[in-house]
Amino acid sequence: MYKKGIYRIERNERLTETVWRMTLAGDTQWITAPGQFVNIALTGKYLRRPISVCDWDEGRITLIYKVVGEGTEQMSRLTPGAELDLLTGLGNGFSTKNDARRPLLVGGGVGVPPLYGLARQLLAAGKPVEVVLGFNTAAEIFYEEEFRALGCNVTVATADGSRGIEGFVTTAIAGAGLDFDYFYACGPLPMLHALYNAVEQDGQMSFEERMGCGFGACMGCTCKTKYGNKRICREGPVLQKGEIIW
Amino acid sequence: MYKKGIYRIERNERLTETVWRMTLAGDTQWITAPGQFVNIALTGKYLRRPISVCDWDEGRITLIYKVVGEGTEQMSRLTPGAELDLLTGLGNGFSTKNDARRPLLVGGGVGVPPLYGLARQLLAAGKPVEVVLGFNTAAEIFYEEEFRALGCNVTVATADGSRGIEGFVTTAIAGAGLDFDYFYACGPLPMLHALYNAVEQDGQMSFEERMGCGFGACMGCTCKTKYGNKRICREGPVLQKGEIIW
Amino acid sequence: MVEKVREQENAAPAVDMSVELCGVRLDNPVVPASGTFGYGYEFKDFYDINILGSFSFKGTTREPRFGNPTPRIAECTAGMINAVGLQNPGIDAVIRHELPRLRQFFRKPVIANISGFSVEEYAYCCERIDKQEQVGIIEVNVSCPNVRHGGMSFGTSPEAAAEVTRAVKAVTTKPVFIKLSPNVTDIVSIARACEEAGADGICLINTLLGMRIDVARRRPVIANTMGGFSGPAVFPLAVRMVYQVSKACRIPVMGCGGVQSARDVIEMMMAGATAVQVGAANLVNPYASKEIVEALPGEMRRLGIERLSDIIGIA
Amino acid sequence: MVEKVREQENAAPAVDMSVELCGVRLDNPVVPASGTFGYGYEFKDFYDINILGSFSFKGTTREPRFGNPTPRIAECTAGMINAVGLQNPGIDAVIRHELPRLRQFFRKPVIANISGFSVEEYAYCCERIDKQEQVGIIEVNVSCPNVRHGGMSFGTSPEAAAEVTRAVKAVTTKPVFIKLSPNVTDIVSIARACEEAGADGICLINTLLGMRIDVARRRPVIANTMGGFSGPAVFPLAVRMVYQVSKACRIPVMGCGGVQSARDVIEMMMAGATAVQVGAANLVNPYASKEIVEALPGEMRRLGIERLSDIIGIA
Ligand SMILES: Cc1cc2nc3c(=O)[nH]c(=O)nc-3n(C[C@H](O)[C@H](O)[C@H](O)COP(=O)(O)OP(=O)(O)OC[C@H]3O[C@@H](n4cnc5c(N)ncnc54)[C@H](O)[C@@H]3O)c2cc1C
Ligand SMILES: Cc1cc2nc3c(=O)[nH]c(=O)nc-3n(C[C@H](O)[C@H](O)[C@H](O)COP(=O)(O)OP(=O)(O)OC[C@H]3O[C@@H](n4cnc5c(N)ncnc54)[C@H](O)[C@@H]3O)c2cc1C
Ligand SMILES: Cc1cc2nc3c(=O)[nH]c(=O)nc-3n(C[C@H](O)[C@H](O)[C@H](O)COP(=O)(O)O)c2cc1C
Ligand SMILES: Cc1cc2nc3c(=O)[nH]c(=O)nc-3n(C[C@H](O)[C@H](O)[C@H](O)COP(=O)(O)O)c2cc1C
Ligand code: FES
Ligand code: FES
Repeated sequence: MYKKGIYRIERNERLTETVWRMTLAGDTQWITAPGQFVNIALTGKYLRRPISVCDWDEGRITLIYKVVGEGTEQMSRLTPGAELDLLTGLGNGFSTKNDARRPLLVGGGVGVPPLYGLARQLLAAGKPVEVVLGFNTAAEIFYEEEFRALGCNVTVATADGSRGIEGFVTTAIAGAGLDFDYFYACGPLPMLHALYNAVEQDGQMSFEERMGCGFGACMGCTCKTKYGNKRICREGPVLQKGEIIW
Repeated sequence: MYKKGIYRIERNERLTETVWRMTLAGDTQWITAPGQFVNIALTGKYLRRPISVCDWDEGRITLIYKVVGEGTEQMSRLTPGAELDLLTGLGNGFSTKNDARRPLLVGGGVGVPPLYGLARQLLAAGKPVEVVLGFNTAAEIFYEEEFRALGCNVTVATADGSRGIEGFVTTAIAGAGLDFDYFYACGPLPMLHALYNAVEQDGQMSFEERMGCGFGACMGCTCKTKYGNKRICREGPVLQKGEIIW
Repeated sequence: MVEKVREQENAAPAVDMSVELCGVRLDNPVVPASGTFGYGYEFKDFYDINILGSFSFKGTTREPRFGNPTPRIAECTAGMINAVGLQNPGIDAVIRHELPRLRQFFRKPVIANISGFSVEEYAYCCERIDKQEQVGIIEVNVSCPNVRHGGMSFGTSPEAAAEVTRAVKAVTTKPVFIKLSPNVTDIVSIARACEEAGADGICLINTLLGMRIDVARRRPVIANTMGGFSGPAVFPLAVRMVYQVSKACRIPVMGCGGVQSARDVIEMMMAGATAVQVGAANLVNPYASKEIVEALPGEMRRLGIERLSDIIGIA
Repeated sequence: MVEKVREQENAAPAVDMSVELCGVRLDNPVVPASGTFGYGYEFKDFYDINILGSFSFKGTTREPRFGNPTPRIAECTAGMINAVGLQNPGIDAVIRHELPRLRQFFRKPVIANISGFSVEEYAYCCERIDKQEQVGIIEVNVSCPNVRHGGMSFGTSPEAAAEVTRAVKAVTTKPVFIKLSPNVTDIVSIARACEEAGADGICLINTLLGMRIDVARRRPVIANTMGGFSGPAVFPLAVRMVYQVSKACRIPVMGCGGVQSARDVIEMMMAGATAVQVGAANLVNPYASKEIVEALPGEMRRLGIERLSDIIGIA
C-alpha cells in the first residue's frame, strides 16, 4: 500500500560535497520494507522525484540524496520546518524472507542509502552483516561509520584508491575474500552488472528508471524479466538475481 | 525610465472584504508621476500583474489592490519580509503641468488608489482638491478618510445608496454642484465613459488593458486615439480627454 | 437558527454535475484519460474510484505489447513526455483478467480505449470489447504519436481516420468516440471526416510530439528520441481544438489535455466539451481526479452555474 | 599566488560562443525573437543591447497596421497567448525612423522580420529591407496564426511557403530565413520545400494556435477568440521540430520557442540550432536575453563545452 502525505523537514544536512541527508517527520505506516522509495513533489517541477528510504521509524523518514539536477538542488535548499508532499510505501523493497545466513550488502554511490535500513533489519534478525561500499574517491564516502556503528563489517573501495581498496566493489569482494551466502545490492547499472557476473551467490538488486508516477499507473518504468514485464516502481525496484535480463 | 528591482514587503493589510494595501521598501527613483504603475512578478504566474502606484516616497511604495483572481489572491497571502520582483516607473502617469486651478479627482473602485498620490501632489502645489469617490456599496469604501486627512474635499457615491449620494460619480458631481475647472479620473470603463459624456471640462483619464510586458515591447495593449495608436503601458495609462476614442 | 440554515442553503444550492454522452449518463464529466489510470487497479487503494464520471482504460491492442525501450519518460516545464509505446497485456488479457478485476471495485460503465496498427486490428478489438457489458463507450485512439504505420499515424489524415471509424462502426453497437491527434494542420477536417464516417463522438487531444535532450549526455532523454507531450502546458492548445471541433461538428466532444483543476474542467466545457478527461495530472497527484470532482460544486457556485450541462460550448 | 591564478584560469578557460549564420558571424547565438523586442528601443534603457548576438525586429508589413482589437493578451500556465495581429508602423516608417534610431544604440547587423498578406507584399518589403545596410539577415514570417490569407497561412502548405521563398529570394541579396509555423502535420515537408526554393535558413517555431476562456464572463479572453501561444510551455515542441528540420535540411536553423535559460539555448543547439531566439521571456523579464548571454560561459564550462558551434546538432 502506498499513500500521499505531508511531511515536515526536521533536518537537512550535507554529508559530502554533493550528498545530503534529510529527515522528515510524518506518517510512516505505509513503509513496509527497506529498499522501498518515496516520490517527492517539488515546487515548479512537474514530475515527482523518487528517493529511496534510507531508514525509518514511527514518525520519521531518513533520505539520502545526491544533488544532480534542479530537483535535488531545490531539495538541498529546503530548511527545517518546510513541508514536502510525498508518496510513501512505493515499490517492493528488499525481501529478507529467505534462508540466507551470511548476507552481503553491496552499495555504490547513492545506491548505499537503502542498504542502511536493510542492514538494521538483518542485524535485528540476528544475522552478521557484511557491507561493501564503493565510491569514486575518498571525499565522496558517506555512511561508512554509520554502518559500523550498527555492527556491520564494512569494506570500502574507491575507484582512485584514495581510501580502502583501490577498485570497484567487485575488486573488494574478491580481494577481501568475503564470506557470504547471499547478497543485496544497489548502485549504478555498471556496478550491478559487474557484480551479477562476478559472484555466484544468489541475491537481489535494486534498479532505477525514469518514472512518470511511481505507483504503477503509467507504464513509464517497465523492464523485461525472465518472468515477464515488471514495473520498476511497483514489482521493483528490487529484482531477484534469477529473473534479471541485462 | 523604468527599472526592475527587488522590493521587500513591509505591510500587507486588508482594507475591505476584497481590497488590500501593500507597502514595499526599495528603490523608488524611477517613479516620477502619480498614475504610473508597477508590474509585479508572482510565483507560478507567467505574466506580471500591473498595479498602480497609490503613493510613494524615497524608499517606499504603497499599492492598493483588489483580489480578483489567482495572482492578486497570491499577493494577499504574502507576509512582511517577503520579496517581490517589480518593474517600476511604468507608464506616463497623470500630468499636473496644466493651468487648472480647481481640479476634481474622480475615482471608482480600485481606480481610487492612483488618485491619492496625485491629490498629495496637487495639494502640495497649493491647489484645492475636490474628490469624488464611487463604490458599489458602503462596505467597499476605502480611503475616504485618507483623502480627507490630506485636506481634500471628499464626496462619496454608492450605487446602492448605502452611504453618501445614491448613484454614480456622475450623479454626485451633478448633485453636489461641484465647482472644478479640470478633472483627473480613474475607474472602470463604464464610469470613465459616463464621466466623459457628463462633464464639459477638460481632463485626463487612466485606462486599463491586459498587458504582455508593461513597458512597450509587445504591442499587447494598444488603443486608438485621435493622435494615433498609443500603448496603454507606455503612452498611457493616462490619456487626455481630447484624444480619447470610445 | 432557521434563518441561518436557510441562508446556508441559499449559499450552497444543489448543483447538477451530470452530463450525457450519446445516451450514456455520467454523474459528473470527470474522466481519467487513457494511459494515466491503468485499468483502474492502481488507484483503488488511493480512493473509491466510483466518484468518477467514468475512466478510460489503457490503450489496448490485439496482441500484448511491451512497448518502447526505457527511458520512456522526460520531464518538461508544466508537463511531461511519455514514450510508453502502448504497453498493454492485449485484448484477451484485458477481457479475461482486467475487466473482471475492475468489476470488483468499479460499478460504472468504463470507457474502452482501443488502438491498432491496421484497420483490421481496430475492428477486431472493438468488436470484442463491444460485447463486454462493463464497457459504456469505445474510444478509438487513432493518434498515438509513438506508433507508426507507414510513418504517419491514422490520425493525421481525414481519409485514414474515416476508414478506421467506418470499420469500427460496422462491428459495434456502443457509442464510438474517435480520439484525435493534435499534431495536425487542420483538426476540423479530420473531426468532420470521422463524424461523416459515423463516429458518435470525438475525443481530443492526445499528446503532442515533443522532445527533450539531456544536455549532460548530449543525447535525447527518451530512448525513442521523441514522445508524447502532455500536461498543463498543452491546455490552451486543447481548449482551442475542442472549441474548433465542437463548433464544426454536431456530435459530442470529450475534451482532454492539461486539465488539472475544476476550473479547467469548466473552461473546457465552455469551449464545447461534454465530458472532460484528466491525464498526466493523475500521475503526479494520484488524487487529482477525485479532488477535481470534489471541487466542482464549489466552483460552480462561485461562477453561478447550476447545471454543468448548461455551459457546454457557451463561450 | 601564481599557482592560485593558474588554477583559476584552468577552472574558467576561455569559451567561444560565436556562431555563423550564412556568412553572418554572431558573437553569441542569443537573438531576441520578433515581436518581443520591438525595434530595440524599449530595451536600451534596461541594458546595452550590443551584448546580444543580434535581434529580430517586430514583424513588418508594407502598410502600417493597427492589428487586432484588445484584449490581445491571455495568460497561460508557463506561457501566454498574444493576438497582436502584426501591429507595426509599416516598412516606410521602419526604414525612415526605426532603423536610424536603432543605429544610435545598436551597432550590429539586425534581423529584419517581414510579414505579408500576398506574395507581392513579401517581395516588396524584402526588396526594400534588403537594401538597408543595418540588416544582416531577412527573416520571412510565413506563419503568423493571427493573419489569414484565404483562411490558411502561407506556412501551412509546402507550395505556398516555397512560393514566398522564391519570390523573396529573387529580389534580395542577403541571407533569407523562412520562419515556419508549428501548426502543421509535417514540418519537415515545409522546411524542405523552402530549402529547395532557395531559402538560406529556417527559423522555427512561431507561436501555436491557442485559446483561453474567461470562465467568469463565459467568453474567450482574447477579443479575436484565438491567438498565438508561446513561452516555456512550448519548448519541447520547438526542440522536436528543430531536431527534425535540422536533420532533414542542410541549411542552418534558428531555434525558437520557450527558451528562457542558457541551458535551454544549449539544448536547442544540441537539437540542431545554429542560433537561438528568445521570445516571450523578454516580456516577463526585460533582462532575460542579457542574463542568458551572461550565463552561457558558466553553463558551457559546467558541461565541458569549449566552442558552442561544436554542439550544433550533436544529440
Ligand atoms: C527507485 C529509485 C530510488 C532512488 N533513490 C535515490 C536515492 O536514495 N538517492 C539519490 O540521490 N537518488 C536516488 N534516485 C535517483 C533520483 O531519483 C534522481 O537523482 C533525481 O530524480 C534527480 O532529480 P533532479 O531534478 O535533481 O535531476 P534532473 O536530471 O533535473 O531530473 C530530470 C528528470 O529525470 C529524472 N531522473 C534523473 N535522474 C534519475 C535517476 N537516476 N533515476 C530516475 N529518475 C531520474 C528526474 O526524476 C526528473 O524527472 C532514485 C531513483 C529511483 C528510480
Ligand atoms: C495600468 C494598470 C493599473 C492597475 N492598477 C490597479 C490597482 O491599482 N489596483 C487593482 O486592484 N488593480 C489594478 N489593475 C488591475 C490589475 O492589474 C488586475 O486586477 C490583476 O492583474 C488581476 O490579476 P489576477 O491574477 O488576480 O486575475 P486573473 O484574472 O487571474 O488574471 C489573469 C490575467 O489577466 C490580467 N488581468 C486581469 N484583470 C485585468 C485588468 N483589470 N487589467 C489588466 N489586466 C488584467 C492579469 O494581469 C493576468 O495576466 C491595474 C491594471 C492596469 C492595466
Ligand atoms: C503515460 C501516458 C500514457 C498514455 N497512453 C495513452 C493510450 O494508451 N491511449 C491514448 O489514447 N492516450 C494515451 N495517452 C494520452 C492521454 O490519454 C491524454 O490524451 C494526453 O496525455 C493529454 O492529456 P493530459 O495533458 O491531461 O495528460 C497517454 C498519456 C500519458 C501521459
Ligand atoms: C507578443 C508577441 C508578438 C510576436 N510577434 C511576432 C511577429 O511580429 N513576427 C514573428 O515572426 N513572430 C512573432 N512572434 C513569435 C515569436 O517571435 C516567437 O516565434 C514565438 O513567440 C515563440 O518563442 P517564445 O516561446 O520564446 O515566445 C510574437 C510573439 C509574441 C509573444
Ligand atoms: S513510474 Fe509509472 S508505472 Fe512505474
Ligand atoms: S503591454 Fe506590452 S506594449 Fe504594452
